[in-house]
Amino acid sequence: MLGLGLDTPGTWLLPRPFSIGWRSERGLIGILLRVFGRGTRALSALTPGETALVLGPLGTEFEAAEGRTTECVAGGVGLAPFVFLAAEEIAAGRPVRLVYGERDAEAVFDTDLLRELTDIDAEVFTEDGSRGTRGRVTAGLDPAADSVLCACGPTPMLAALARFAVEHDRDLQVSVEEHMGCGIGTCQGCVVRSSAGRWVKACVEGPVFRATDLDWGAP
Amino acid sequence: MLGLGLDTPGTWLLPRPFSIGWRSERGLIGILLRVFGRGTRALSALTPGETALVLGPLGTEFEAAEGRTTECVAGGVGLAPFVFLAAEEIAAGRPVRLVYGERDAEAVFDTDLLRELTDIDAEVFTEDGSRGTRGRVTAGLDPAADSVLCACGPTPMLAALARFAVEHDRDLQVSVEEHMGCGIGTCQGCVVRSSAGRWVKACVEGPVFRATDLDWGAP
Amino acid sequence: MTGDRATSPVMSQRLFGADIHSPVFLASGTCGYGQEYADLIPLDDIGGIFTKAVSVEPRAGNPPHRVAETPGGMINAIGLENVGLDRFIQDKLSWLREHLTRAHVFVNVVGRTRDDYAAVVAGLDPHDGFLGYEINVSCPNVKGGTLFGTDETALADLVARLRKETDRPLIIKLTPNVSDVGVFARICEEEGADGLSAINTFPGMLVDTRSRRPVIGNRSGGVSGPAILPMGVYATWRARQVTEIPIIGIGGIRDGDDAVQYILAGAALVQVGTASFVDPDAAVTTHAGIEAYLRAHGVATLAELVGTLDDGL
Amino acid sequence: MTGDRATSPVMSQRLFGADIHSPVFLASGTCGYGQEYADLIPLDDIGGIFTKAVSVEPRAGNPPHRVAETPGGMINAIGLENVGLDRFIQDKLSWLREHLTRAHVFVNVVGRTRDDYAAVVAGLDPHDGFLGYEINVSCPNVKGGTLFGTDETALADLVARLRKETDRPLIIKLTPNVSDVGVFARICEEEGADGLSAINTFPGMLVDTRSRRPVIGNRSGGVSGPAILPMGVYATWRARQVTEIPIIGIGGIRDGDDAVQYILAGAALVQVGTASFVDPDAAVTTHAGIEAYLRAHGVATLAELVGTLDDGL
Ligand SMILES: Cc1cc2nc3c(=O)[nH]c(=O)nc-3n(C[C@H](O)[C@H](O)[C@H](O)COP(=O)(O)OP(=O)(O)OC[C@H]3O[C@@H](n4cnc5c(N)ncnc54)[C@H](O)[C@@H]3O)c2cc1C
Ligand SMILES: Cc1cc2nc3c(=O)[nH]c(=O)nc-3n(C[C@H](O)[C@H](O)[C@H](O)COP(=O)(O)OP(=O)(O)OC[C@H]3O[C@@H](n4cnc5c(N)ncnc54)[C@H](O)[C@@H]3O)c2cc1C
Ligand SMILES: Cc1cc2nc3c(=O)[nH]c(=O)nc-3n(C[C@H](O)[C@H](O)[C@H](O)COP(=O)(O)O)c2cc1C
Ligand SMILES: Cc1cc2nc3c(=O)[nH]c(=O)nc-3n(C[C@H](O)[C@H](O)[C@H](O)COP(=O)(O)O)c2cc1C
Ligand code: FES
Ligand code: FES
Repeated sequence: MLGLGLDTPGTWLLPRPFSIGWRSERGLIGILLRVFGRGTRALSALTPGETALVLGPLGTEFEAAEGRTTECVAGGVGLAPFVFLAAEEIAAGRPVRLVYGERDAEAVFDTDLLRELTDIDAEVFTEDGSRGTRGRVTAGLDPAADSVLCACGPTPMLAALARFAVEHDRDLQVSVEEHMGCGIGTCQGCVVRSSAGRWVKACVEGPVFRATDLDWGAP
Repeated sequence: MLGLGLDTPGTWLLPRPFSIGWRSERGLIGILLRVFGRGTRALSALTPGETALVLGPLGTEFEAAEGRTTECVAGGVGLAPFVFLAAEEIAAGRPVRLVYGERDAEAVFDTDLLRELTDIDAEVFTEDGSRGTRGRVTAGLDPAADSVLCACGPTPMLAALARFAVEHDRDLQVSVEEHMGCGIGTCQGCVVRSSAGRWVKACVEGPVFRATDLDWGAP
Repeated sequence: MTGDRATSPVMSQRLFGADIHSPVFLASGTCGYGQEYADLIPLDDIGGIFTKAVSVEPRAGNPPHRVAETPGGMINAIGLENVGLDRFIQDKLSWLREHLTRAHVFVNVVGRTRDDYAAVVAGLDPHDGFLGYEINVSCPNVKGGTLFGTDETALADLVARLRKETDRPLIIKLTPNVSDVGVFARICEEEGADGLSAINTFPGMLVDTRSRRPVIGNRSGGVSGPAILPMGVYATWRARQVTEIPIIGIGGIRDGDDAVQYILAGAALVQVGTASFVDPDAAVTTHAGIEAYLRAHGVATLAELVGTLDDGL
Repeated sequence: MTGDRATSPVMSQRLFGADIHSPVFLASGTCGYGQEYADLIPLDDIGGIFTKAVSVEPRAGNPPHRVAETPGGMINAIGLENVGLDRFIQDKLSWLREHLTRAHVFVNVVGRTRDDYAAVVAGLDPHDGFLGYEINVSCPNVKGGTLFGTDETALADLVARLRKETDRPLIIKLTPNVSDVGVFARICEEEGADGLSAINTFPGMLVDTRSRRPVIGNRSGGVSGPAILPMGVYATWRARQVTEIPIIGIGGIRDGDDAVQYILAGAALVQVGTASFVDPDAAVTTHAGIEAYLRAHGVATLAELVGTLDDGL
């Protein structure tokens, strides 16, 4: 969770959830922040030297499997956790694929920087074909591959992937989005529905779940 | 009135009243801002290039009299309007005195800058004597002088001056402080009590009043 | 009102027997009697104004401080200072009549007794220069001690009485200071009100911890501004569920998105209050924002957006 | 609690038959059952916690979104999701008993009927690990449909009934959703309550103008945070005017100055809720801020500051 704290004059902002984008050798962590609404706008207005309040790391993370390729499927700002994951896996000498979709070319994250941070090239898809391959990220996946599938992005994308995974009997981990209050499991604010019909907390039981553990509703 | 407007992400601030501190030849206006509470803190945090919302000029101003010295009596940030007034009067070749009091040396405004802006030297008083003359600004006034007295500062200082003016039959104009809503006379938020027992609006009927037009309460 | 006629959404609505060309009005008490804002914004480009409260007798109002900032809002205790009925008619109404062309005027009315309210309405009714009344029932009732707006019987009697005094649009301004605003909304409709304004302010207090005194001269005051936006949207939605007459949404509106929240929840019109203090253009911006929303979402007329919240009920 | 003994103000108060060493508690529903915050802040350095509501049966709660930001605050509709009485006793109470030394625990209780509330209190009463009850009356009463806290008779009956079930401190948490919180405060005192919590949240709604749906899964929810600070201070002051039992001030408290406003208005203790989401240290900071205030103003004991607002009455 990233916020402005209570001291900043003239501001009121509930912290927002963010993924760790990368970490440097000096022990700094980086955040990939896309301006979406008022919170991300306020956070993006911070200038060097100003302070943000960080609570974390929180919740579950993607799990790679020894000896298998990790296929990261990112939709939009869902790219953020995979920058970290890919960098860690590549550094550990394990194979990673990064399939990354956006609406159009303008939205695509700086791919040079991405390569610098992760050491791999992302396979870019745009809905309008203005950059990379035209179409949805699902088109970039081989149903028969023996990889670990990890996905982060808009819920409709995750739901489509969940159906894909069931159909092709593939392991899929998803990182879900939900509004958060506390970020530490006390407020019950961030629930999503499990396949068992229970509410599970995205902040501590997630954000990464096995896709089969969640209820994806009617298709 | 100076504020942050409605667009700034994460902020809510009613505009605060400020005096015009000075104006440059290029038509810029300057504000002397002392950080007091949350509003002035938020405004002081603006960085070059950011926008503030100005509504003004509003209300009444001090009136000098041809052929007489203007004696400006400033308490604390009450200095602000006199920087402007003194500069204008001096530029017009009219005599001005600037008597300026603060609690202690630390609070005193940069007197070099002050001279640069106004072309006169302020006579500084501090309550603890740590700078200039020890004591209150009233000590700096000659009861018999034939000058126009103009004062701006904390209400107790203004009240003391109002008694001084009555006692010595001196003309006194005071700039008063009151919480403001609209700044333009519609909300009735900023009233002070007139000597006639009416409420008068500090934003449009003031902030500068003849001291005898206001009710200074029991001494 | 500008731009391609073919693609411009229709912002005008036929309401209260009038063509109201913009849904955005200035809120009572935040725009005086219109004069001061007329110098700052083009009043005829918005729907109009709700005047500062008018009472039979002139009122002096409360001691300072009368306003102070609160987190996300402000508190005020002006004390309904106003020039009184006679001078309102002489000075203010005549100005409004002469200076406004398209903008509509609703006169906000207060009183200590039912007769007080009735006297203001009866006194104003023969005059020109305004469209209708907004009855401020967040006033202590001299008889009962409680507010008219929080006492079901007092409210019913008041509305019934005022209905007899006028054929003009009679809008009752609901106070949120009740357990269920729906109950009071229904009473107004049943007794013949033509519209509802939702909402007035919440009672609040600030303490100056240095002096250990209330910041506000009157001790407590009414809280307004963005802080109360969700309460106002809720009250509008609740009133919409149980009544049919037009609702005017009020509380914390700063821009088009805020206003559209009220409109979807059921408001045909909105009022902008406290936000004008922060930016005098707020009402104009709000009008433009609503128009931009209609265009972006391909909605041809504002009227068809009103109350279309998909609330699953 | 640190620093020079001679100059350190006394923050401890004797209240509800206990020594309460800090006036600052975590608010119900914002700190779960204490476990998660125990990892983040030294719970024993503050007064303690008010637990998430406990009902007889486990409750699943509402669909998402359950929380959203509002101007200066937030809205929540968790739906009183909780583990139910039995698991609370087994898992949560035992944890609290074992892990807290000085911090006190009040159990927040909800129900759909008077019997529900009574069953929770009766079920908990023989157990150790908590000091008293906070009764959340902002719940719809299955019988009457209204909230217990907005219906004078229902509230009186409920308090009288619970008073019979326990000798422990019985605190009633007032809802601000009434015309005069004083009336309800008096009822609680008359029926034997030991204390009052003021206030719970305000009903509010947010609309997602893109989807035209309520943002909150439950449509409406409760508004909390700094936005409601002046309303909470007002309610505390109002309750103080008409009752004698200790008041716990709640609503928008972020720091020492906010808390001192409540304390001057009449609160002996305070709760920090939403602010902990923005900064988990908020309660600890608030404690330090109150202590600094006492020191700066030469007040020897917190108790002598309570209710000393110079309101001219
Ligand atoms: C686990 C997780 C990791 C994330 N990682 C990143 C990241 O690394 N980089 C990045 O740019 N963004 C990330 N996001 C999304 C980011 O948190 C949202 O963009 C942000 O919450 C939207 O806030 P806003 O204030 O800009 O939008 P607003 O619309 O102003 O938000 C209003 C309200 O909605 C809530 N809200 C709105 N959208 C979301 C959302 N998508 N998720 C949760 N709450 C929301 C806010 O908390 C707030 O209560 C992540 C989200 C989650 C859940
Ligand atoms: C006519 C006039 C001219 C001024 N000129 C200057 C100037 O040139 N430079 C300068 O630094 N300061 C000036 N001030 C004072 C400045 O407006 C206050 O310092 C400021 O309002 C305090 O705001 P704050 O947010 O820092 O304090 P806060 O304590 O956060 O303010 C809280 C509330 O109190 C009100 N408030 C508090 N103190 C004052 C006050 N003194 N006057 C009015 N409202 C107040 C605010 O509007 C707000 O509602 C002037 C004041 C007035 C009335
Ligand atoms: C300074 C001030 C004065 C007000 N005076 C009145 C009034 O005379 N009559 C009335 O019905 N409402 C009055 N109100 C309430 C507003 O009309 C409006 O209902 C409330 O402020 C909420 O809207 P807002 O959040 O946009 O300000 C006043 C509000 C403010 C801030
Ligand atoms: C997420 C959340 C959950 C809450 N749950 C409860 C609850 O279970 N019982 C209760 O009495 N109050 C509950 N409240 C209300 C708080 O205890 C408190 O009264 C309110 O939030 C105002 O305080 P604040 O502004 O400091 O948050 C809840 C508040 C929030 C924000
Ligand atoms: S955000 Fe509070 S429980 Fe998840
Ligand atoms: S500030 Fe509104 S009338 Fe003066």
